[in-house]
Amino acid sequence: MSEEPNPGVRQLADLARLTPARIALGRSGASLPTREVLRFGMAHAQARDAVHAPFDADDVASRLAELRLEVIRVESAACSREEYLRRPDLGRRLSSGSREALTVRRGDFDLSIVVADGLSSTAIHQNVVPFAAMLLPLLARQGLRLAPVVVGREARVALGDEIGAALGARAVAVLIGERPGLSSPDSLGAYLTFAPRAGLTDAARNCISNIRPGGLAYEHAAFKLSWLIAEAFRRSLTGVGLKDESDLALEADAAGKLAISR
Amino acid sequence: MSEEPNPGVRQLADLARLTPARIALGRSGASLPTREVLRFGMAHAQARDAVHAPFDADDVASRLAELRLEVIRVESAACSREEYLRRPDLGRRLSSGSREALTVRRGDFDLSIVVADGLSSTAIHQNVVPFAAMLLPLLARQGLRLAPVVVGREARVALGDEIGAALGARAVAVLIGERPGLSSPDSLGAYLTFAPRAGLTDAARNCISNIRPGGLAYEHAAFKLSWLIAEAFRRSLTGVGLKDESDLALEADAAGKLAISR
Amino acid sequence: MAYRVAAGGTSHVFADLRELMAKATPLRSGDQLAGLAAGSMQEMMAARIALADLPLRTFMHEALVPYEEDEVTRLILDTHDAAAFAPIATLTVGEFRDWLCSDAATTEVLAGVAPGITPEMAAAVSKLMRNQDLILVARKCRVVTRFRNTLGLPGRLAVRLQPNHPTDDAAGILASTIDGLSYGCGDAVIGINPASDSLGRIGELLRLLDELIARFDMPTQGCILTHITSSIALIGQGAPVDLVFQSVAGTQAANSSFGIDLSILQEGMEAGRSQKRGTVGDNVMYFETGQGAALSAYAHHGVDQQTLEARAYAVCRAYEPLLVNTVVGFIGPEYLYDGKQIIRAGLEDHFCGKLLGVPMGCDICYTNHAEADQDDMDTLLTLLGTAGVNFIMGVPGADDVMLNYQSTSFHDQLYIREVLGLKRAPEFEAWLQRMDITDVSGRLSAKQGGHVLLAAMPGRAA
Amino acid sequence: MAYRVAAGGTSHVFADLRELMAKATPLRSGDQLAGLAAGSMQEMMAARIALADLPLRTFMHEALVPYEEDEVTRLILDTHDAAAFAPIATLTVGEFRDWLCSDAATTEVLAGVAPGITPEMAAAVSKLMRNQDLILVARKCRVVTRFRNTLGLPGRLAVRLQPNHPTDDAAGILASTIDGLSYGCGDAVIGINPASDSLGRIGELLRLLDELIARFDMPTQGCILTHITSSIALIGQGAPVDLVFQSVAGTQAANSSFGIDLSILQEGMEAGRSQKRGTVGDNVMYFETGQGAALSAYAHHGVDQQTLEARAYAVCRAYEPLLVNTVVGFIGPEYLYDGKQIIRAGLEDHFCGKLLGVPMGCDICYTNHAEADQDDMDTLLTLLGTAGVNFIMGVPGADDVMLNYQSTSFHDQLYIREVLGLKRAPEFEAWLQRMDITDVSGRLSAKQGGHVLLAAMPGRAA
Ligand code: B12
Ligand code: B12
Repeated sequence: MSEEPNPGVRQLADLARLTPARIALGRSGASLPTREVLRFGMAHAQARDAVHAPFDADDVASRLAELRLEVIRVESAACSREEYLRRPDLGRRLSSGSREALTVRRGDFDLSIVVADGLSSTAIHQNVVPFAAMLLPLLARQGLRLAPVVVGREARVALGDEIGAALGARAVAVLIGERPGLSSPDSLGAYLTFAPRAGLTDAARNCISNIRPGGLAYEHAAFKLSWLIAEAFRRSLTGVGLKDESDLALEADAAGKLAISR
Repeated sequence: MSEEPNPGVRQLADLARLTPARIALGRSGASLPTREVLRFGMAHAQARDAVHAPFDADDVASRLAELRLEVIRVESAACSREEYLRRPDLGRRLSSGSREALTVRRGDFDLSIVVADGLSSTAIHQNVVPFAAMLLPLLARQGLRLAPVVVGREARVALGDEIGAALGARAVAVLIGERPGLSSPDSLGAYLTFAPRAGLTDAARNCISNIRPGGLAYEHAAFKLSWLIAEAFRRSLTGVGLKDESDLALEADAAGKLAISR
Repeated sequence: MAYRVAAGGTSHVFADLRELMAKATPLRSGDQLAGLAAGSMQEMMAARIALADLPLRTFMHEALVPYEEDEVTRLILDTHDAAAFAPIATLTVGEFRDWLCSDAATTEVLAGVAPGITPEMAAAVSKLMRNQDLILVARKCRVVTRFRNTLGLPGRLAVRLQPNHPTDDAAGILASTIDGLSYGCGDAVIGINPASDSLGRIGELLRLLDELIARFDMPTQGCILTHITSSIALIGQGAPVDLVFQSVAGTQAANSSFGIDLSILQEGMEAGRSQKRGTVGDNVMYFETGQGAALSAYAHHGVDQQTLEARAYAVCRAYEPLLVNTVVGFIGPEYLYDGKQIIRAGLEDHFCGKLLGVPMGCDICYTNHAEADQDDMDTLLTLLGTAGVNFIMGVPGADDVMLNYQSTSFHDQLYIREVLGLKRAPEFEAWLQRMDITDVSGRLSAKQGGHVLLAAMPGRAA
Repeated sequence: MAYRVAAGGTSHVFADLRELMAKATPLRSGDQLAGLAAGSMQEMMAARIALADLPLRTFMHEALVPYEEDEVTRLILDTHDAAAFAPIATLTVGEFRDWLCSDAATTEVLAGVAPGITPEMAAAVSKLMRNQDLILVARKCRVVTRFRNTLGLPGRLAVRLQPNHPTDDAAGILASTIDGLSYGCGDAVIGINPASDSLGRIGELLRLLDELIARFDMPTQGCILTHITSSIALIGQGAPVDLVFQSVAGTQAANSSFGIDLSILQEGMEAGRSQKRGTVGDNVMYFETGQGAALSAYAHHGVDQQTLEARAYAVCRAYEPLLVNTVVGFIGPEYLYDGKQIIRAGLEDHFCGKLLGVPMGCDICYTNHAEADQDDMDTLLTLLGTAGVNFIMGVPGADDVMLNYQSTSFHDQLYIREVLGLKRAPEFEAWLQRMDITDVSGRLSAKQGGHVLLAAMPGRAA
């Protein structure tokens, strides 16, 4: 019984194919049609569950190991999901056990990669391994010495600062589950910080967001991150002072036929 | 800075002495003056605490014992205040231990008096002993056989039905803490039920409410209750079929110079 | 019949219509207490998805509370107006929501279908509606009633003046009443909850209100909210009863726990009308309801509390009431846990009542054992004002010193008039101006009618 | 200085003004996280009672965040307008509330005192106010700003069209934009949050909006919500920047965690104005804020999050913004736990901003890790509409597919216009009629401008 779409409105509906956004929904008077109210409600119920979906760190660790990466497992100071949600400060600190485990692995590393559940373990389950598979060759090409990959539970972005410092890495890249959205419960974020140490603010990092099949493709994201890493080492900084100009490099790359790995 | 009261408004303020209600508060534009917003807020904070004020059943029992009453202590099936608030059904049932304790005291009683914390233990702490002191002589005058007084914790009105039945009493009078109000955290209610048994509804009871120094005086309340008890036995019923016409009796009483005990 | 739905990657089964309705309801403590609530948000959404596909007609042949056992069900089905139902007869519950929101459902059209809507249909569709839908649609529904003034007109909001006193003291009640009148309250009714159940005392209160109303020639009505059987008895004794009050619920068993049945309500209405005290109309009944009353009396038949509440409105509807008041947060947290649940229930109640053609008001309120505060009340007041509620309460300082709960105050109604431009009942509005309580714009005059009203106090002259 | 108060039978001590302010705040998770919240309702009320007696002047000589350490404090105190402050200089915080509610505080008077009000004064008085007070007073405050249209006029509500896309895809963004325009959204700004931080990509998006606005001669402005340093760089490169965006917070340290300071904001404003792209005014800044940002960066100095939020508005005020948007439930439950806290914070933010003379809008929103839902958003939307909020968001279906949170939708703005009769910015309103998107009454026309707008899609003609 929602009003019949007229031709103009029907053409608008064609636009819906161009974006995952909820457009061309139609209307009942001023209101959403019932169909959309229900679709939205179910998506919300599922996204709420996604926040609480348990993190399968074992599986992630073993799949990363298949990429021939050494893996260390850590936990933040937050003891449960409930505590994690209410106490972001704890999610930014290592549990004391984990801190010790890392300190003994201190070395002369260029880059520490941290895989963190963040607010969406689904994002990690689905995206981190294929993304890493794209990223590792690019890092290898830069000849970087990688610290063991750290898989962290109940972790916030800033947990990488303490991890990077403990391992003695020159930079840390945190791959973290972004908060789940209604239409994208699986979005991965990558945060790069040069000279990591506890107490840094977000002004000192760079961010690549929305990494997932429906968002930024692994390949492009990997290229961006490796470009940012190279620039970070070249200019000895990350953060607001470093702007993402990887597009230019990509064009140059393409022009020079240095096709990025597929 | 609230607007200056004009003569009419000032005269209204005199009315405030006639009632505990919050009248003649003045206004700032359409709004309550700040003074009153704060007074209200503090009263609310206190009333919330009153709901959770612990019930000192020991003290109540020992003060009732001083009136030469035998006292039995019982508990409802609700284990905590939180459970009591969320599960009124449990507050209407005896814990199994308490049920047994009563059954062994079964006898041939006219009236069982139940003292129940309800939603305000303060009401019981403050009012039940002086009220009982007024009531007992009137009951004695009727020559009623009283069951031991039952002091119940986490109790609802209907708990009296099970208690009365277990003790074998012909009627039960529940003296219970009414929910605390902002201005009256200590209001006592009395509910009378003829032929009590589990499963009765409120249609089968009579109620006397607002018993406290700022409300219905103990003396009047006691007179009303004893009148209702007498009528209940005379007509073998309580509830909607029994209307409170104690006023007529009181006038008759007064006319006949049968002054109620002071 | 069982309802199955595959949604969100899982398949859900609901044993019958009662379960489907209950699980589709927004979470509230009363349904949890009854063991009827959905176990997860996904289950709740699955129930709504299934409910959306249910033809409205289903409710005509599948009674949630058995026809044989319950006179409320019989009332609903036996008085159903098939002609009024016709325009929506082919719709599913989901399509009904779309239609209600659409421009096709105008005020006039909605008034026309109201007698064809059963409370179960209203409850069902409300479960699919967001807060904004409940407001938007209720706003289009208008129910106008009359006794000594006209209530429910668009752009207007009336107030019940509630001058309760813990000992029913006449001077105390008068003091609160005069204060309330000086704020322009009282057009819905001046209604006292008596602390006492004594017929003699209630008769005195009736005369008090009657004299006050007569003295100032006030275009409004009085009411003592005692048990209906007491009102009937008092009418028999010649006491001046304007409105006949009763609390009602949505099942026969719950009503019986209140000591009433439909024939008593009928008797009450007839007794009220026999007096012919109304001047502009003969809507003589005042009903109060509230989610949770049926469950509290173990009289809920496994039906969710909001559906039962809507059934209470069908009870009210049969007696052409002047006022129906959902006392939404009155009982306590076991039925509506916190501000959020109270707000949602208030909007649902108002919507369902209006849809059924009932003159809904709301006692926007909470108790001290609930997780709620004045901010929640301000919120619900603003929402219901926007939704076009017929009337709210005016309790001195929002604190009822006898019933022990917090409601809306004389000031609160000034607030909502100020921000939404709502006027009083027209006859009362004119009277307030004559009394110099308000100016022509409806704002309080500087004097607030102080002198004149004070004359009503014993021992004082104007 | 310590504050002592005997209230409710107990005596309470608050070590200093910071503690007094924090404990007087309605309960919220962020203050609990910071260890600043009151331990009980009685303690909270005691703090409010003490705060009510505090002279407003105190805030002029007792800085909550030290003057020496913090340029925001210096901005607030150094630019304080003593003449504007004069009419309220002798009031206590409690008297200030009374005055604000009174009829003396008219729209004109409030606009006059705004430059004399510090954010700490606004925050302090808001802590004494109920939701209804926050609505009533904010409604009297009017802040009108202009770039290519006029925003903030009484009876009007604007909408930011927010057509985000997870890969910044031009066609996807255009599709959402056209859909939004067809619902009459976009008068506040068409504002894209870019997923990418790449200057090249952001330049492309700027040109996309510029061409769209030019093609249809739309009386509105575009914005890419990238870091201000990127906008400055892009202006340098000749990219068409209408509005310069930046997230801001209430302390120097928090701003520095965002990679900004006041001089960068100044530079951004000057860069924006240098382009002279506004047609009816030169309010070129668009700021976003939200409770919790300072604590999240450990930059809160022991001050409660709402006071810090009000300080962010003082930062905004200095740069004559077109739009200031509190993105109220955006960060998550660690700062605002549930719908109730989000609703309260939204009302406080809007009130404080308006009182300070800032053109406040609100992103009425929540995340999936918070205890909130669409019903809470409907509620806050209705309250803020009543309070006269300058603008809200228009996100397709309320679901931001890039930022991962839920806001208000194209439909939501239709709802609030319908129930409160709110119109769009006048220039935009006229344009919508010319485009046959709306009729003269402002309601959507049957066509919703479908044909004409579609012409903007590459490969399509009108
Ligand atoms: C809450 C309440 C209700 C609720 C009860 C539902 C519930 N689950 O709690 C509702 C809204 C349904 C209600 C209905 C009525 N109530 Co009532 N109610 C109260 C109130 C505000 C608080 C009671 C309380 O704190 N009880 C103590 C708690 C700890 O125990 P409880 O077991 O949870 O409470 C039970 C009793 O209170 C009982 N109950 C409630 N009202 C009444 C009324 C009577 C006459 C009886 C016998 C029992 C009864 O219901 C509760 C659940 O079983 C009192 C006012 C007060 N200050 O006490 C008025 C009050 C008791 N009610 C009153 C009246 C008149 C009624 C009605 C008869 C009104 C009407 N005309 O229909 C109806 C019907 C009552 C019935 N027979 O079932 C009067 C009684 C006057 C008198 N002296 O007889 C009071 C004093 C208020 C008033 N002055 O109007 N009520
Ligand atoms: C929440 C959020 C914020 C919050 C962060 C506060 C908080 N306590 O959470 C607030 C509102 C303050 C914010 C501010 C900004 N944000 Co932001 N934010 C997000 C969001 C929606 C979710 C992040 C998330 O889920 N993180 C994962 C959780 C598990 O970890 P966390 O430790 O709790 O999160 C930390 C980081 O997310 C960090 N953070 C947030 N935003 C940004 C931006 C940058 C550039 C960096 C380095 C870090 C950072 O803050 C959090 C607390 O430390 C993302 C969008 C997305 N889909 O991810 C955008 C996003 C990351 N933010 C973005 C931007 C541009 C900004 C701003 C620079 C905007 C501006 N012009 O000022 C500012 C300043 C950021 C800074 N330097 O501090 C962009 C980044 C684009 C890019 N590729 O660089 C994103 C992708 C959104 C967008 N497209 O606009 N943001």
